[in-house]
Amino acid sequence: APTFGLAQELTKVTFSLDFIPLGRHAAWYAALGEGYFTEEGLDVTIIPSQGTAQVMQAIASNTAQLGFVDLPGVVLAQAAGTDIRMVAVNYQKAPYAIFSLANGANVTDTKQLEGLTIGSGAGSITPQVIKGFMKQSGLDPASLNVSNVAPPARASALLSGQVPSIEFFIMSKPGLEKGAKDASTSLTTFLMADHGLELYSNGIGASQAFIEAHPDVVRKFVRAALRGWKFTLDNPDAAADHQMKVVDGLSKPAILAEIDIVRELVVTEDTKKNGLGSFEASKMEAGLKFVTDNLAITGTAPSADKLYVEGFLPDEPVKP
Amino acid sequence: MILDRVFRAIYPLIGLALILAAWQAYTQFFAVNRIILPSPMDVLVASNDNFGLLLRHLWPTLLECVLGFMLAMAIGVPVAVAVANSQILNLTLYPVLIAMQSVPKVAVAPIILVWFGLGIESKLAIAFLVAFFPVVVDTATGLRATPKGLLELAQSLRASPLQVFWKVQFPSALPFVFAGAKVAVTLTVIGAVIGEFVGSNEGLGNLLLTANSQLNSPLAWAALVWLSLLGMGLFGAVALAERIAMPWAKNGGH
Amino acid sequence: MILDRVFRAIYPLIGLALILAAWQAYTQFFAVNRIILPSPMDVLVASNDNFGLLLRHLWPTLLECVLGFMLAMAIGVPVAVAVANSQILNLTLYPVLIAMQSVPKVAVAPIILVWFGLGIESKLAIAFLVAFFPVVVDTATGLRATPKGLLELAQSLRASPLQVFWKVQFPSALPFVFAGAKVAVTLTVIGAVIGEFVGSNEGLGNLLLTANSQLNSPLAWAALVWLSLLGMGLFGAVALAERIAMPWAKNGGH
Amino acid sequence: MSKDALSATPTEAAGSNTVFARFDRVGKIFKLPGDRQIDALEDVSFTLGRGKLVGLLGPSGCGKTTFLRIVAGLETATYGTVTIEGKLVNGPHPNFAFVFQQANLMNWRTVLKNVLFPLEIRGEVTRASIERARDLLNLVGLHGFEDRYPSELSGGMQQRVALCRALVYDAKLLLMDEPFGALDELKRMEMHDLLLDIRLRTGVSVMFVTHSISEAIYLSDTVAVFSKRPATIARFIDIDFPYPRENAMRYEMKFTEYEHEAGRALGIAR
Amino acid sequence: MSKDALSATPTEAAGSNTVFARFDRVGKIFKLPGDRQIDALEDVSFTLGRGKLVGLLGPSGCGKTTFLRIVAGLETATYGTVTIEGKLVNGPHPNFAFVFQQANLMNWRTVLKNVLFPLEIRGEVTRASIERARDLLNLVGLHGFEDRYPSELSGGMQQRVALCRALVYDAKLLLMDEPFGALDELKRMEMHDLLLDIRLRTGVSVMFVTHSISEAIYLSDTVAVFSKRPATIARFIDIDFPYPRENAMRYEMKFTEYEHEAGRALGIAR
Ligand SMILES: Nc1ncnc2c1ncn2[C@@H]1O[C@H](COP(=O)(O)OP(=O)(O)OP(=O)(O)O)[C@@H](O)[C@H]1O
Ligand SMILES: Nc1ncnc2c1ncn2[C@@H]1O[C@H](COP(=O)(O)OP(=O)(O)OP(=O)(O)O)[C@@H](O)[C@H]1O
Ligand SMILES: [Mg+2]
Ligand SMILES: [Mg+2]
Repeated sequence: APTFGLAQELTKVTFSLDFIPLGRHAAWYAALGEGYFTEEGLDVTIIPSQGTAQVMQAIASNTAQLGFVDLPGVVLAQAAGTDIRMVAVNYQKAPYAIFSLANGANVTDTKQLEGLTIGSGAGSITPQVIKGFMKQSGLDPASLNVSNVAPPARASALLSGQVPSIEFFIMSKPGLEKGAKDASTSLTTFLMADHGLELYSNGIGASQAFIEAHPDVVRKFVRAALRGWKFTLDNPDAAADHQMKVVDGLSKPAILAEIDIVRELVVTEDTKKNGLGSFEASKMEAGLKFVTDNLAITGTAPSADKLYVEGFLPDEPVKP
Repeated sequence: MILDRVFRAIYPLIGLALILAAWQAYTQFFAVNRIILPSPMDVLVASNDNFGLLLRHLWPTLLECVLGFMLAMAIGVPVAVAVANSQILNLTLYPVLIAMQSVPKVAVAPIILVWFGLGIESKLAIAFLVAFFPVVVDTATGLRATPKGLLELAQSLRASPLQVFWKVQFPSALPFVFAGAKVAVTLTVIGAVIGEFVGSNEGLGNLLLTANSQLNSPLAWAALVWLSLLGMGLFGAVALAERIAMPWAKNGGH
Repeated sequence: MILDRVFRAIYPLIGLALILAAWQAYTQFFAVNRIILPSPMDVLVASNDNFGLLLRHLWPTLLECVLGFMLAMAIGVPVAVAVANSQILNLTLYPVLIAMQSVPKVAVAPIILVWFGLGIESKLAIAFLVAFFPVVVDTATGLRATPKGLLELAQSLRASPLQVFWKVQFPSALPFVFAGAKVAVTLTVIGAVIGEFVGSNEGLGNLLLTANSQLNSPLAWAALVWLSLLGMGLFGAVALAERIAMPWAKNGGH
Repeated sequence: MSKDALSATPTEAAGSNTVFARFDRVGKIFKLPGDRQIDALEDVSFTLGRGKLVGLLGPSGCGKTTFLRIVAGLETATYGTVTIEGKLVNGPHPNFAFVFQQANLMNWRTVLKNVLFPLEIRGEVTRASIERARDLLNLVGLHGFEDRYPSELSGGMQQRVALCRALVYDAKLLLMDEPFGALDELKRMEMHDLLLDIRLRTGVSVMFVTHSISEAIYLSDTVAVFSKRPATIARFIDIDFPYPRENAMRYEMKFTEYEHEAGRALGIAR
Repeated sequence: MSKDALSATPTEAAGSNTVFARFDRVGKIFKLPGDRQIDALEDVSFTLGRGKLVGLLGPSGCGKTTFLRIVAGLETATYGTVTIEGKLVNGPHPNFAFVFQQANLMNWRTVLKNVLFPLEIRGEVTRASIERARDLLNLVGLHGFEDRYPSELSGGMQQRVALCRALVYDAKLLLMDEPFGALDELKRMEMHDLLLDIRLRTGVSVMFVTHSISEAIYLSDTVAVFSKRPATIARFIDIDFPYPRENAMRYEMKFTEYEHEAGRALGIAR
């Protein structure tokens, strides 16, 4: 039974997002705002970050005990000597998308990736994912020209014609669409997951040491978080309100648009069956193989069973 | 004197008006996409619509800037004294200082977060790191430029090193110190923003990042404009302090 | 004199050795995780293993720094002259300059990319923007500090404004100019890195980002160390230029 | 000794065949913060004949430097006018040289380069002019110091460099503010003869400030004695010795009489 | 006039009942770049009696300032020793005051604050000492300029401020480098009497450099004439006039004789 304990009885936990809080993160704030964490006896602080590397560093340094980590990141982090593992997978589909303009490169087909120039970040692993995806699809990855364009400059680079295509998480779609409309053209979105890329992306992760020391905390966190996700999918409007209460500078339409997109990544046949956050060992293994095949890894890649720990999902699956 | 004051207010406005006009003309004639560069009008509207929001986020950034600046002065000036008065410390410390200066702060942010946490301390640390070097270099240069005769006067009176510093070197170096302070204070704005990028929940830098990520350019540029205005305000405050601190330098100005 | 030269080489090494020792001790005693802060040993190994890579990426960054610095001096000094000699320009231009200075460069990257493209120009633009302000502020302060008597001497000889500048104001302002140049040259390193972050395919900043994204901290820190060394080298070059340019200032030094 | 007693004919006192410069009721008031002011000069009027040498004596702080600076166009008079060669002065005159009260050397230039500075500005650096600069340095006793920096010189040596800098080019008007103040008597006398020699050769008109009564008398056609601040001219003394002047003249009775006259004008009772 | 001719008894020349300072074969060589050097001082030896007043004369650039700076501990002698009150000098002496050849004022301090500077350093600013500073400024004729900045003063006024700064505290040794060089004769005489008065009241020992022979004679117990560079002492002249001295003394025959003697030592033929 949920206990509404006094503040001092709550266990303090810090959770690091993969980026600054945006609409895609509404679920975490919904869990917070609906009191799911408190019900579990947790006092959760959500902190922002600037991408995978920083989440891993936050967890490794115990600045955060839990984090929103992605599978490729976990592989790299373990190769770099940490013991960070996933306990739940939220983004069942990888959010990596390629955007182009309808009157420009207009990338709608995998084949078009050959010879394409793409604005991407030297600071992200996405270009390597795209190349792996091309290899998987029987294309020559070397033919992709990657230009390093920082995220804030990427939309401009596309709209001003500096580069014919850019990559972003799919959640950027609404904003880009608006920009394209201003430029009197329309946006073409190419989500690799829709064209055969099988790769788990973000989920809840923690260090093995923490998992071993506080298995109950992890379990409670996962349970509350998944309830937050369900709440958000069911009541996007209320979830957005929860987030806006805590995070400044977000517009409600933008949050709602992102929630709609995230839904595509989160609600799949698998999760409909096994519940939100669930994952399969075989897909983990496939993901590991994809990463080791395509991403430059320094150090030794871990074995697949080291990437995750089972048994932290709620006994009763939280189905969307 | 009154006319002088009017001019002091009018000319900067002319300068700003010129930027605005150029900006408006550019966005208009080249029909620049709003995501790339919104027009000043868009920005003004966004600034007006989000006035409360911007004001709320101005405060933490201002605080970071001011405290970071004070930290940079409080530590930079003594370091400059050490470096200016001892050739050994000069040679030994400078590489350390340059290393601190020329390392991109964004890249060392993680370790700063580990050390200082997500609170204001980490932002102060970064603002300090960014602003520190000009203070040291300019102040040290100024201290070394102290007229030899005045040093000898103090020496002949057997002034203590502290007296030499406070009563001779420092006042004599004031123009240099203020030059360093002016550069430093505008740099703290950048430092605070970098600090906010790296990890924070508030501040104009944070707002900028959020707006940017939502491709809400007008709001992002509104934040940028506010940051510029913050920089100008801080610079103006230092310039004012200079005029007050150096009444003998009549044609003070910036 | 020879001993002096030896000291000039030894003390900086002591300084560097001190950083390294502290760093090594910290990583060792606190058992810091490698992805947060690798030990100097790790970094040395990474630096050695990737020597060719680092060297290859050093070159474009060096070029960006040097050209950006030259640009900052070439434009900054004339602007300083304008600002120092005309109260009107001073009041009108400063807000523009401060706006340019206190805006985070990363945030205006989009428009810079639109204007200057993905080539070296955009990196130069950013390196220039970052380095420009200290040159202006310090040089202008120095020009204003020209002894009045010397200006009157030039005036009594009816020297042209250009002569007054080159033969009186500029040499007299040299200590200030060099102070500004020293700050500027280390800032160009940051500017170049920001430029490379914003858009590029090469350079130490680019390598740093790549290594970071792969959580290859030792390589990332190797790039950072190289950037620091680059900063030191550039600073040293400016300090050397100062010693050569100002033979009358015997106790030159940094 | 009141200025009224003199004001009848001051403009003719320094008379000469042709007028080089005319000073008409020149006055200067320095404004200070808070409505205070310093009256430095009041109604200074006289004429300087072409090629004449006028020595200015006066109490410290009375306004001599200020007057010289106004004549040079480095300072503007609060009222009154300065006319040089018929033209109103409102800025530096094309052909004059100024020796400042402080040596005012550029510490980044060597001694020779400091002396060459005016020639550089005027675009007159030639092998001959460099030779002339070296000669001048020799004449003032600075042989061997051509390549030293000012900070390596004694006070008097710096003053001599400043003197050379003013003499290195052909000015029509030489304004000198205590040019020999830091020199020993022997060197001073050498400088006197050097100056008179140059005047003789070039016909330059000279105004110089000094605190040495005998120096003023030895050198000048006319000695102008300033009153206390606000300075105005208390007395003109025409020195009736022929040029070239001889050192022996210093021991003549007439010389001593002039000394007494100037001394009395300065308020020194003997 | 050769230094050998003098070296027999120079240490006794400035004799006094008790010795205040002793200079023993003091020499200074300035090293220049490229193995060149300037020999500024050579074997300067004499003693300064307590409470005595020694005037130093010598050609410009000979090494007078250098000598004074060595005595002050601002410069180190290349060889030889300076002993003050029995202690070897190797740094500034606790109780002396130095008047520099340049006024050397702090442009960021007002006149009064400049004068108070030594008191601030010594922690002796009291209502009484401020009063004393004001009195001194009045005595040198700077009443009303207490709150002005140095840049608003004439050259001679600045020099007087520097003088006040040295006189404002009780030093045992007063070293002055051409302290009255920029003053008119009247003010100079007033300063002479001021100095002698202060000496009489405080018993301070004084060494001062001047280019005015009559000033040296009027003020000093002993006049030391330096030779050309490398400077050594060419002649000591004990001035056999009683204190307090009167202006009338300047017209006595004996005074003129001293003048001639000093002039001859300086190489001035009359
Ligand atoms: N810039 C200034 N501001 C205010 N007052 C000034 C300024 N320059 C000079 N004065 C005042 O004007 C008066 C005359 O000064 P000036 O320098 O002309 O004197 P001087 O006759 O040359 O004296 P000295 O023989 O001491 O050099 C002085 O009382 C001085 O304080
Ligand atoms: N820092 C220095 N470096 C090199 N030479 C110097 C230095 N200071 C003084 N000299 C030289 O030492 C000699 C003596 O200088 P000093 O200043 O003692 O002369 P002085 O007798 O005071 O002359 P003056 O009457 O002109 O002031 C000069 O030839 C000068 O060039
Ligand atoms: Mg004067
Ligand atoms: Mg001297």
